[in-house]
Amino acid sequence: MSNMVQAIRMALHVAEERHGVTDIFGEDVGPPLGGAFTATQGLKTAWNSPLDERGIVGASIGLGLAGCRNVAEIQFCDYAFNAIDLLKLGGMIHWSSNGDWNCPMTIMTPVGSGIRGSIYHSHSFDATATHIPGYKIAIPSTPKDAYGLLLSCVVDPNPCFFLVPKALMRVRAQPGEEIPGEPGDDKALSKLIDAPLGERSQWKPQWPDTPDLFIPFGEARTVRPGRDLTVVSYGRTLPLCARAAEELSREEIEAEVIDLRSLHPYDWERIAESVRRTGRALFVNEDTEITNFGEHLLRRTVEELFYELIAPPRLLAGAHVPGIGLADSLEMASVPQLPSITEAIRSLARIEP
Amino acid sequence: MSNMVQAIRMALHVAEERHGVTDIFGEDVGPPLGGAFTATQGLKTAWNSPLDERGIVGASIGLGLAGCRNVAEIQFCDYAFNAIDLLKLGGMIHWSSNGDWNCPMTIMTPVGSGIRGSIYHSHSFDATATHIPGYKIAIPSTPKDAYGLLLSCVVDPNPCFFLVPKALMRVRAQPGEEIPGEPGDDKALSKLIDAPLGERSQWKPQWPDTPDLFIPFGEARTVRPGRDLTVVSYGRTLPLCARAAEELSREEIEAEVIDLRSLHPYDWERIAESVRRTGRALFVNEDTEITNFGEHLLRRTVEELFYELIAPPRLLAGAHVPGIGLADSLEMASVPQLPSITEAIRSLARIEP
Amino acid sequence: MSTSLRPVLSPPETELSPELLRKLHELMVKGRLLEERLMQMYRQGDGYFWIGGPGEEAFNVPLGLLIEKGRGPQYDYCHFHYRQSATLLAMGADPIDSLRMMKNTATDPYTGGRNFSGHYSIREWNVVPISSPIEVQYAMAPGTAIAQKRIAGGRGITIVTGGDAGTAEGDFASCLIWSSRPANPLPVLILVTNNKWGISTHWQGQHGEKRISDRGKAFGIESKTIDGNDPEICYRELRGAMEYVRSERRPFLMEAIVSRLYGHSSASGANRVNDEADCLQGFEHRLEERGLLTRAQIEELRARFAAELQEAHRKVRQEPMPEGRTIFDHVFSDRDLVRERP
Amino acid sequence: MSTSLRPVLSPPETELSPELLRKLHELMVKGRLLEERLMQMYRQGDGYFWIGGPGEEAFNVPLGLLIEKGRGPQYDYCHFHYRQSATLLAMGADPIDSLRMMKNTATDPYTGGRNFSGHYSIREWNVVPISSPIEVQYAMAPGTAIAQKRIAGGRGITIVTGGDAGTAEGDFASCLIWSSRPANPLPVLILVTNNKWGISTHWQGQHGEKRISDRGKAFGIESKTIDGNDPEICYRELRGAMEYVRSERRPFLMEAIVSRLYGHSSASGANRVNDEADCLQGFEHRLEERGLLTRAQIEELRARFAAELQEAHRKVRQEPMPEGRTIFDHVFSDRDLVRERP
Ligand SMILES: Cc1ncc(C[n+]2csc(CCOP(=O)(O)OP(=O)(O)O)c2C)c(N)n1
Ligand SMILES: Cc1ncc(C[n+]2csc(CCOP(=O)(O)OP(=O)(O)O)c2C)c(N)n1
Ligand SMILES: [Mg+2]
Ligand SMILES: [Mg+2]
Repeated sequence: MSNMVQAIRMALHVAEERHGVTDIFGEDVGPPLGGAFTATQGLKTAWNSPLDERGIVGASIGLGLAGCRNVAEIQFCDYAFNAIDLLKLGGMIHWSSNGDWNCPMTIMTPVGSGIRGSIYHSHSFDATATHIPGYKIAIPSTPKDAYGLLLSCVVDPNPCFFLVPKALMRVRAQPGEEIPGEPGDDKALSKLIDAPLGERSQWKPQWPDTPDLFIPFGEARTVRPGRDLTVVSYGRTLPLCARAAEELSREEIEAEVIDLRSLHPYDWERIAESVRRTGRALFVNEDTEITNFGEHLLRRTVEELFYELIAPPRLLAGAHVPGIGLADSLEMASVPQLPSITEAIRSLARIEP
Repeated sequence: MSNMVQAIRMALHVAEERHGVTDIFGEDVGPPLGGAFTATQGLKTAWNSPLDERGIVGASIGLGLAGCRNVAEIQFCDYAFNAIDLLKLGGMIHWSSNGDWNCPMTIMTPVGSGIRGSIYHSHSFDATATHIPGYKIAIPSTPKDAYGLLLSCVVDPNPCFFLVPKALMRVRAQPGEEIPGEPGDDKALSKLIDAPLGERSQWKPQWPDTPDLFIPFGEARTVRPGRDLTVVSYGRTLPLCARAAEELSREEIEAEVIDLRSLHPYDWERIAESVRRTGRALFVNEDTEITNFGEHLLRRTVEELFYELIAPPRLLAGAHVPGIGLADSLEMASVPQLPSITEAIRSLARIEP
Repeated sequence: MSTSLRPVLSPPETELSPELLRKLHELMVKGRLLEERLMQMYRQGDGYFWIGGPGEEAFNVPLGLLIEKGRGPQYDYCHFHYRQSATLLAMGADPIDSLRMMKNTATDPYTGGRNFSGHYSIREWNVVPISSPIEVQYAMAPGTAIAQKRIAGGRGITIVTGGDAGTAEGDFASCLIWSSRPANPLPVLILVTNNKWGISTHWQGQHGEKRISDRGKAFGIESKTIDGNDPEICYRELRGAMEYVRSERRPFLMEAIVSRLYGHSSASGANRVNDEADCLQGFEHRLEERGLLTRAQIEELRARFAAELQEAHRKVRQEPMPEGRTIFDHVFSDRDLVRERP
Repeated sequence: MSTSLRPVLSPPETELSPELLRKLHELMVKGRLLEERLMQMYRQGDGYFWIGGPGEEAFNVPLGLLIEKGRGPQYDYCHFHYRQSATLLAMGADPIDSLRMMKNTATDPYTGGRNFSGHYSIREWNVVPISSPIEVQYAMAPGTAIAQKRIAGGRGITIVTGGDAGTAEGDFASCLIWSSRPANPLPVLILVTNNKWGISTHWQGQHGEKRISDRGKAFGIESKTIDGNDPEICYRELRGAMEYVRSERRPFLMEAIVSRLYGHSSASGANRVNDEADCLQGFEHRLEERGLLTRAQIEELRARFAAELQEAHRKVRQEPMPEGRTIFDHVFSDRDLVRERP
């Protein structure tokens, strides 16, 4: 069964074979490396760009304007912050031309903590991305979702952000969550599509025959049903929320866990339906906590569901500090971890109205 | 009595004369123009930079590292988005060096709508600025506040954002709100410190003797007391909130209006005290509404004051669209205006618990 | 036209035909009068902001005539800046549409009243939306050129324009770098109109380089500085450079020295300056001397265009303005996710 | 040393003294062994990530010896990148502190365990915090140089370093532009260590320029490419260029061709490569040939340093790690506004 990086690679293969993707590019995206995380190994349209994020985003827009579906990688989202203006520009091409032009492009970038990436290589991008109008934004937490969301990005006529939680890149799919057509055996899959170490100039991947699978934007996934409170998360923190909920069911706290998957559009119906039932809402992400996308979700919850809330909704997010420090203790203290998530769910569930 | 641009100019004069500011720079900041909005006319340390915002922010950080207090202008905040990474870097110098280095610098930039600035020249910057750790952030709504907040920025040992609402630049101080030492007569002041039109290479300003006045960060100003609800705003929308409150007092709605003035740190005490009294809170700003700083304020209100709220707190902000269109009708529909603010206050006040 | 594999740096000195010269002149006049009308609209309150290219017609008109216009990578992509109404006219745009953009009417075909004067956008002709941030077009241009490069036998090229001061932005360097990559040199015609000013800031104190075109040399990019006030030179040089880019599929950097006749924009008053050469006056003198046009013919031309523009202005005044609720239109090109609330 | 107003492009060919050559060698050995120890720490789990400069010692050591170190604009400002532990050693840094940074202990004097190996920061010596984003140091360097330029009679200069691939970022161009403004040319020594790689991407397909140093020419910046594998050349050339920048108060661009002996970083395995020249081996051969050092002396030196580093490693292993709650320290330099909640 694939991990997320392999799922992305298979999706990109399908994208260039069947959906007209002409360029998959960025720093170290092409041979020999095939991406800092190997997500672009063996792809026929992958190439190495200059070390210039502004050039990468600019070229991605230009390709989109020329009608070329393309996937541009920013090696780490930490390095996208010199190109926010260009990203904004990409998001306004359709609107500023009053509907005349459009710009298909997918900006793919690894996000978040979890690999001891230190001050850089640990940034989140969800607050920034959701504040830029004109983008559809996907962030998977399983290999299959990565596969299906990335295919939805590449065929979309609009600019898309495809955010990849670094911490989940090597995590394998759960049984029942495989991509149709992929070999069940990890080793077998690896043999087919992972480039060998060292010399690999003659290597060619053998792609399993995986189908088109489009996970629509704006459709969340309820990872775990529950009656007591609603936990909305995505990316690295999502599996932690699920585990916390699992553990707390021993304390007779039944938390419903929703994986948002798509941050714009997002599945408000599902959140609202759940919060109406539970009366309690916890939003969890790891971006810094001031002007955070979870605050948007919380605001909307309050504006629309105020009278159905039986406890104050809460946000659990990253500390508002300039970076994530390298030492383990520093990273742990900076962004939500299993204990802090568990405690947040527990305390919210126990508030007496 | 000065308008905001003049107040800024006087503050910068005091800053270079008495507080060691060595460089006031940016595009068209020096002679002959003295700034796109004339805010830097006649200043002895003002100079024109290349047309390069990354260079401007970089030089500002470099000067700060060398211990030179400096004010770097980004001509419009719309053009700061290619330098978010450098701004973030400035905000982490003290932290990443574990307290060894510090970096005094003030990034001054005009923000917001109100001059028919079209897609660019209308951007807000409060959501972006508040999401960057390590900065103190000021945004005045009166000339005197501009004067006192800017002086606080320049003497601060940390990086500061000084955001100038374009729509308020030409608005004159209210009586009682003058800067000590400035001539009461507008014409007299203009003669002293406004550069003449046309040839001006020989012109020298005559600065009135204005004092040090430091408005502390984190100290909001209650513009209007009220018992029925709390309106928290800043920048262009603040005077509109005050006017709306004025008008609504005829309908026996007494809104308390708080001018935040400083977005980081911000005056939580004052907000909390007020909301505890009124039980209703409206946050108004004109940045786009998804992942907006007002959502942070609202979230904190809900987390800390939930049981004291008698109606759902609300945010009134800009529409989540890619830009502000040029036509009057488009600008009006994009960001809060007097009618929409009035209506928001009225409807919030009238909600029956 | 040369099809040799060697760079055509000095295009053949063939005289331009009288018809072409008259056409250049006519379009230059039209371009100038259009800008004058737009400035007048600003002064009369029919628009909030004017910016444009009076003084650049000698460069902009030949450019427009030489562009292979059409939709898609077989044709030229245009990444323009905000001083090119004359290029658009030369390409065949209807001047009334520029008035509509100036007055931000709902009928503005370029932006629907959303963007400033001079900010054209025409998908049918590969004119990508002009946007206000200086120099971003230089970052995007390599993208359309990559698409063009891979068309076998294609002759479409990417054309990018901008001012002198803007070359200080890193995006100008990015354009040079991306266009000259040995792995994939790109068919980009990189143009800079050097009017010696960025708003109020003079070239002098800011530019260590003697010629902006020198910056191409380190990258092995064919580079040249030309007199942008002479339409004959501009036509020949642009034709040569374009032919090089079309056939060699490699970049060319051209700097044209031009004039800024009405200052930066309406923000600086849009007043006529006296100390800069006027390309139109100079060209008219020459045409008169050569007996290609008489003063009377010139005056007649002017009067006709002026009347047409006046009439167009009258017409545009009656046209509807956009409605506020339309701000939610066209955020996405498939469904209006914003209006539906996500 | 020359104080003429003419650029000192070819510094006097005086032989470096035997003492200096031995010192260069000693520091190069020390630098190499330090990097080897850091890689070993990584392999043993005493650190999450290694990046450094084995292969660049011939350039980095002379640089460190020539820097005028101190605090404030009278001294040199150092805007370094992440391959310069040998420069820091040559400046006088204690190697154990590099081990502390590698292991992110609370005792790491540079970042308190917050940043990666190789990311030095020393205010006492004007070493500004090294940060991971490529090339931003080139945008900041002009700022410190502006401060230095205005000190009457000052000889402090700004030194900025970075790699070859990174010059594709606009910030490199910004540095050239800001340093060569006619209104205020700046005393910046702009250095590029060209190891022909950016991670896995080879120079070849990406760089249209033959020499990176050619990019300075358009701006009238004195520019040169040198063999960065020869410490004698590096010492002389750096001394000459520095003297030029110190006395002329103008920029100098120098590119040094260097080797990358252990790949990009621990992320690419940090394995020794065989196809690149090793500056240390080459230098040792020469010193032996000239009779300045014997193999035995070299071995003794190595053994001594290796033992010292092993001992330091043992010591660092016992040192405390930072506590989680310290993340809130030093957000602001006056009050801790974040912890107090704003
Ligand atoms: C990124 C950016 N920064 C600043 C501005 C404000 N601005 C508009 S035009 C201009 C000067 C442009 O000068 P130049 O590039 O020489 O072009 P010109 O207007 O002279 O044709 C400036 C600074 C902008 N539009 N975009
Ligand atoms: C802005 C930015 N983009 C991408 C990266 C990821 N990255 C780290 S090192 C590197 C290659 C740098 O190559 P070069 O500039 O030649 O320096 P070298 O490592 O070879 O010394 C890249 C792409 C980064 N650190 N910063
Ligand atoms: Mg110009
Ligand atoms: Mg390199």
